[in-house]
Amino acid sequence: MAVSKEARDKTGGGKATGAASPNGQQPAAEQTPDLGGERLLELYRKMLLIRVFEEATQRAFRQGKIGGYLHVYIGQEAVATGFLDAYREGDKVITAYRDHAHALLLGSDPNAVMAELYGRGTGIVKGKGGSMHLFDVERGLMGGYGIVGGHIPLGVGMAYALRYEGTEGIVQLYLGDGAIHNGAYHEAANLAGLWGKSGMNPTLFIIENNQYGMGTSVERATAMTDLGAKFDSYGIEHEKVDGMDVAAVIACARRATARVRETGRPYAVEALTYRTAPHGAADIKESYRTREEINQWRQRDPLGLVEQRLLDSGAADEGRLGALRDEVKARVDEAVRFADESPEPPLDELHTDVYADVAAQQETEPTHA
Amino acid sequence: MAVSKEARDKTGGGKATGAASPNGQQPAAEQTPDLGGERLLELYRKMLLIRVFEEATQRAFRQGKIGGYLHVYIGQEAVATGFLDAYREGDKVITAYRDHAHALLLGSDPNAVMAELYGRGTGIVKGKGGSMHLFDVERGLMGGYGIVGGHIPLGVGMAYALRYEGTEGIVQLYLGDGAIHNGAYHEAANLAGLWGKSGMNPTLFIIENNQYGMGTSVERATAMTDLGAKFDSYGIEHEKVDGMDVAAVIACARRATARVRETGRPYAVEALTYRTAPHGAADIKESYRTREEINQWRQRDPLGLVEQRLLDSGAADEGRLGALRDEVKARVDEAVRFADESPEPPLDELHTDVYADVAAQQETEPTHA
Amino acid sequence: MPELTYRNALRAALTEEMARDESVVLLGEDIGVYGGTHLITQGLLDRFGAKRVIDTPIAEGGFTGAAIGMAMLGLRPVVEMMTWNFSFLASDQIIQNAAKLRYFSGGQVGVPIVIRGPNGGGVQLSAQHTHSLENLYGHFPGLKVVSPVTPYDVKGMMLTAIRDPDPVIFLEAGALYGTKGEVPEEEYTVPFGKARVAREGKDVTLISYGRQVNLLLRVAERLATEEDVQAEVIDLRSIRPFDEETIVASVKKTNRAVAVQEQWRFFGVASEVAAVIQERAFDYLDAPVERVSGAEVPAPYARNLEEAAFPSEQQVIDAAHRVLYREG
Amino acid sequence: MPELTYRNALRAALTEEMARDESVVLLGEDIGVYGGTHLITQGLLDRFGAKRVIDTPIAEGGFTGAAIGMAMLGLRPVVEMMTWNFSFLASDQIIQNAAKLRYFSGGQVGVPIVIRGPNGGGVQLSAQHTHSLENLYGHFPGLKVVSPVTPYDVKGMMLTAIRDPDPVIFLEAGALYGTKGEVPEEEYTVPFGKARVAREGKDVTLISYGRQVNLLLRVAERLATEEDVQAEVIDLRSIRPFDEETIVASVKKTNRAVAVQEQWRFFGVASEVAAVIQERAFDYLDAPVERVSGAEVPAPYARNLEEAAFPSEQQVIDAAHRVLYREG
Ligand SMILES: Cc1ncc(C[n+]2csc(CCOP(=O)(O)OP(=O)(O)O)c2C)c(N)n1
Ligand SMILES: Cc1ncc(C[n+]2csc(CCOP(=O)(O)OP(=O)(O)O)c2C)c(N)n1
Ligand SMILES: [Mg+2]
Ligand SMILES: [Mg+2]
Repeated sequence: MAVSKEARDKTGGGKATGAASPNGQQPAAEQTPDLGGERLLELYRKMLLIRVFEEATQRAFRQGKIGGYLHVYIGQEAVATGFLDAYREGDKVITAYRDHAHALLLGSDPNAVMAELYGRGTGIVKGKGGSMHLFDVERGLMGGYGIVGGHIPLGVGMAYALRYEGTEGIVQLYLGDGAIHNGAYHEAANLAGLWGKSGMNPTLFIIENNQYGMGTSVERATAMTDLGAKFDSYGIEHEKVDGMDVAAVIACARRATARVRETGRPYAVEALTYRTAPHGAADIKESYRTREEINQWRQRDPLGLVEQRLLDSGAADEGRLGALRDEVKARVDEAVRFADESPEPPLDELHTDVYADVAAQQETEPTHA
Repeated sequence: MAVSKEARDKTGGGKATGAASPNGQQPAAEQTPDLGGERLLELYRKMLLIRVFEEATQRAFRQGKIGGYLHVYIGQEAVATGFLDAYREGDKVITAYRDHAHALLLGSDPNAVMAELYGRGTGIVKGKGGSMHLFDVERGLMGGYGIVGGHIPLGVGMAYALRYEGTEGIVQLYLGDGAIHNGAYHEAANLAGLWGKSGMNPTLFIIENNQYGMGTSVERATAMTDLGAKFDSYGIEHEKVDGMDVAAVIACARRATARVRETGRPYAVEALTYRTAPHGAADIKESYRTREEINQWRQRDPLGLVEQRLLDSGAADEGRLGALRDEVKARVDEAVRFADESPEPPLDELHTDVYADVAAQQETEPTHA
Repeated sequence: MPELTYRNALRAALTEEMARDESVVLLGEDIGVYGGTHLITQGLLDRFGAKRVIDTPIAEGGFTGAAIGMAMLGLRPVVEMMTWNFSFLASDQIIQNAAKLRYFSGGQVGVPIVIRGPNGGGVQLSAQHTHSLENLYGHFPGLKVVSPVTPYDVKGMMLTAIRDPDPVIFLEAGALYGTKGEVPEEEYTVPFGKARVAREGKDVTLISYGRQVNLLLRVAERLATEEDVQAEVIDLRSIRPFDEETIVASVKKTNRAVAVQEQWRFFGVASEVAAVIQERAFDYLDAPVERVSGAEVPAPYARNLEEAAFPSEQQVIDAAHRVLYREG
Repeated sequence: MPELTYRNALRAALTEEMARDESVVLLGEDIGVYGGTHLITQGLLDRFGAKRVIDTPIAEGGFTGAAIGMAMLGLRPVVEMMTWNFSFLASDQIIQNAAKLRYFSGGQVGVPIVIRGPNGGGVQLSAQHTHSLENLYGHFPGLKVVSPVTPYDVKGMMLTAIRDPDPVIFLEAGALYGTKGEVPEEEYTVPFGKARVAREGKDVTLISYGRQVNLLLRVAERLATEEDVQAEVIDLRSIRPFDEETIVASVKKTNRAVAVQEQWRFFGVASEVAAVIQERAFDYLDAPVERVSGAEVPAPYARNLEEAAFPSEQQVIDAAHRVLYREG
């Protein structure tokens, strides 16, 4: 668990409604809903699961148990936790490669998620996709994707399909601050705006603005740094939210999802947040930002803020929090054990899932291979 | 010559400063510069050359003398005429496939342009490119391009190179209303804005908003139809101009080019105009617009407006205009004759201009072919 | 049997399948109000409405990606690529998403999409508008790639394509939209992965696909009449899956083969054909497999240069002579 | 001779050429402040400044296109594709503009650009991050495509690439950035279009490029030690132009060939190699040319599946046995 007692104290109480982010961007002031002690505790448990899970994946990466790329969600927990709190059955969720949190929040089995990262046959996508490609279609998770921006058109198309089929579902479409400069974003957002005119595009765009695309700050990626306002070009309304404060995110998510569901029109929220971990588990160089900056953001760590509020309001004491931590840690330990003990995928899985029809696949296999 | 006496009369005098376009979009009011009779006559001659030239290409297309795609500039003459009036040696011009006017205005030999369309060896690019790919590098024409939006990044890169080399040149980058929805536009405009922050991007974006991308009106292509305002996303300032009024365009072009040249920062102008001809010479179906709409725009035909002004101001009488028409027609006839009489490219031209080094090319040629 | 043009056969397939299956939707530039730049979708907007016939902005990557998203939720989008030349802009969506989603989702997601449009050159559209991209898309597992040349096949394969649970790259012979052929009134489908023997013969096998098949038929006719050489003509039809069997069986009979492609030589379909034949009919071959390809240059505009850039009857006849050792 | 890693040899080439020629500029994602995700460009921002080492947003099509525009005015941009997997997004710019501009401008414009980055798989990056795109780009006239595997070649070919007046697709063996080899201190260049005989032998020719060359060298060693079979190993190095001569000369000597590629089988480089050999060494071939390719599946993540998806020593040895008729 990364949130120290000191950091928590420094946040200076639970005042988390619409606070300015350190870079000075100002989200719209938000009425913090009165979440109630048990509800807040439940949210805390979810965020804690993400945090502890991610720390375990980082360890496993260092141990060589997880290969390829690994991108963790540490520092950003409040964003997906808050938005997915407004998830309703029938909704669809799509995001990029920083996708573990989204799976866990939608209720995917942590064992299967961890096993995927370990490349095991028991993984959520059978060990075929790895960290960047978590899917849990039954729970609405339509995938993690590795090409920056490439999933945005998919989400917009899904939103169309949901209305075409006459459902009430919406799409929660997560994208990074770096992705917004890609043409895929522009073309898809324009389609969303256009299709939304006839109520055929219930897409909620959620910009996870964690201030950097890999090592490139927002300021170094565009001359116009108000990312939410980039949706003006498509006739899509937007707002900002303090992405470190889960209560603010929840309030925003409620309104925004309701609005999108009702109108069938897209809407965009820029969540101001921060990735306190390196971009990827292998990217230890952080020449692009300072220790001070990281520490400054850590003072508004999303878990720290909730802990403080729980303690201040008396909803929980240190004992209760400690018990919760132990419980979550045990759950993650179990996931690690499960992954570690799971077998690799059987070799014949190499050739399945290329086409629906395995025969079609075989016809293209080399004669001798 | 397409502008009838009647149409001219209907324009109701020379009042052409910042008039609203028929679709109601309102360009910024513009002080019409006092161009003076001879100067106006010279502009008229240029626009007339384009018009008569384009009409000749349409005839040649119908006769089967021009193949492939052919996109004419009829109705839009004031735009390129006005902007290229502000061209200075060392500037670069890049546009899409609707490029004949740009070549003629930059002083390319009409014979060579027509011969290109005829696919002759005397063509401006040796008969290799055709209508969509006119180049006259010596005169700053860096090409016509066939992939919608694909030339926009090239223009932005050129602007960078001009400043990198320490020149005063700027890039006039023309794009259609349809191109603006393409990702190439978005990525390039963002780069322009970003590089412009350090004065490294003297790009003048000129949106030739002729209301349609092929058969798709602006309203059917995007929910946010103020195309100039799409540059807000990149920190690029912009304005609109009445693209039917060459005097308004010239005034705008002067200011805009001076500003871009001085600052090294990009700027965008949306020229509201109309293509009275079909999209391409082969596209005779016009199910996407009405006769009335075309006629309404024809009343503000850019040539008609100038003719009226010339007559009203006494700068020219019908006799003078008639002589000018004859002169221009003779020039175009000569181009047609030249093209018609020119030989096809020699067959060995097939294999040149693939690589700088012809030997490199030969190595890739099939053994028997 | 009634005769239909290639264009009308294609439209018939789309119409019938849209009538039969509500999940079929069309997307593309100017396919609706404008009626389709090649008139393939003419009348469909009126019949099926704007929710099913979706005009898009000029954003090939965006709308192809959106269509993939629709397919992931069970729709069956048919995307018109106005011409395949614009598909580089959608290649990331096609290759990175459509082709691989089933795999990297561990089988949780399928992408029943068809992407169709005219492929190939021959009408003086010059460098940026002249490509034959069968090898490009055919390289990627997860895609199916077909290239029908007759009205019969284009209709039957379009029905197969729309019903296929996986992404299909449907390369139409754009230069032949107006050509006629017999098309039954009854419903039928043409399977993927089966080449067609377009003409039987015993002396030499000529292999191609798309509009070059017609060239081969002309050549075969000339060889038969002028030289009494009986050429077998194979129309691959399906590029992926690739029908090795039909090719190999024919060459085992004729012992000689010429592979012809409009596209460029390197890493083209003809390279694969030659590689397969030498692999699987090595002992039957009386001469090396010959290839005839487009010239190694971007497509030129001038009519005479363009003509010289594509395989000609004479080039194919010369190649046939070489494999028959009838040179000179 | 001093030893350098592949990475450092590459950086040395960039550094020397930037020092020599002011028109050389670099563009790419995180090549400056971050130092390059693969550290190729580390230190270059400090040395050459932000005008020449240009960090870009995540917009492969946009910045590649902009670099092409720069090249059209005489700069010599070297673009880093963070990995080639992202290049589909730039493929329209590369294929429609860079490759063809000289042609459709009638020779008025050249595009002296280099686009470089790691190609190929092997480090569990799974389906969207594992491609070998040599055949894709190698198909298009107007491009040059190279794929060096030794530190010596990567430096010498990078210098050739930057000085080349035409666009060069520079495919690096990403999995080998850390491997060492001899690199002279004096300036030298390695020409395009010449394959390298990486090991001489008389019994069978093994042909590949990129990191698979190392696999072939291991196989050749095993064949020599274990079976006294002397395999000749050919490293193509240059995919376009393609060196037929070296291949054909070798096969005329050995009479047997195995072509190996990490990429997928269909329309791959090995298809071309097989087609060329049977075309030009038909009478010398004692067995059909064998191909060993990657499995026909999107790249899987799990280590064991990924391993099974790429050519193995055993597969190559088996193929060699088949062409030597030593089966079983
Ligand atoms: C098209 C593409 N280009 C480059 C990359 C390499 N890359 C992976 S993540 C990343 C940064 C993305 O930043 P952002 O969208 O802000 O997401 P974050 O990592 O901050 O969550 C880059 C450049 C990629 N995966 N895809
Ligand atoms: C990427 C791409 N998609 C589609 C086309 C086909 N196409 C040619 S012109 C055109 C319309 C472009 O409209 P606009 O940019 O407004 O230019 P205009 O023709 O009005 O001058 C289309 C769709 C193309 N050439 N390139
Ligand atoms: Mg980010
Ligand atoms: Mg237009």
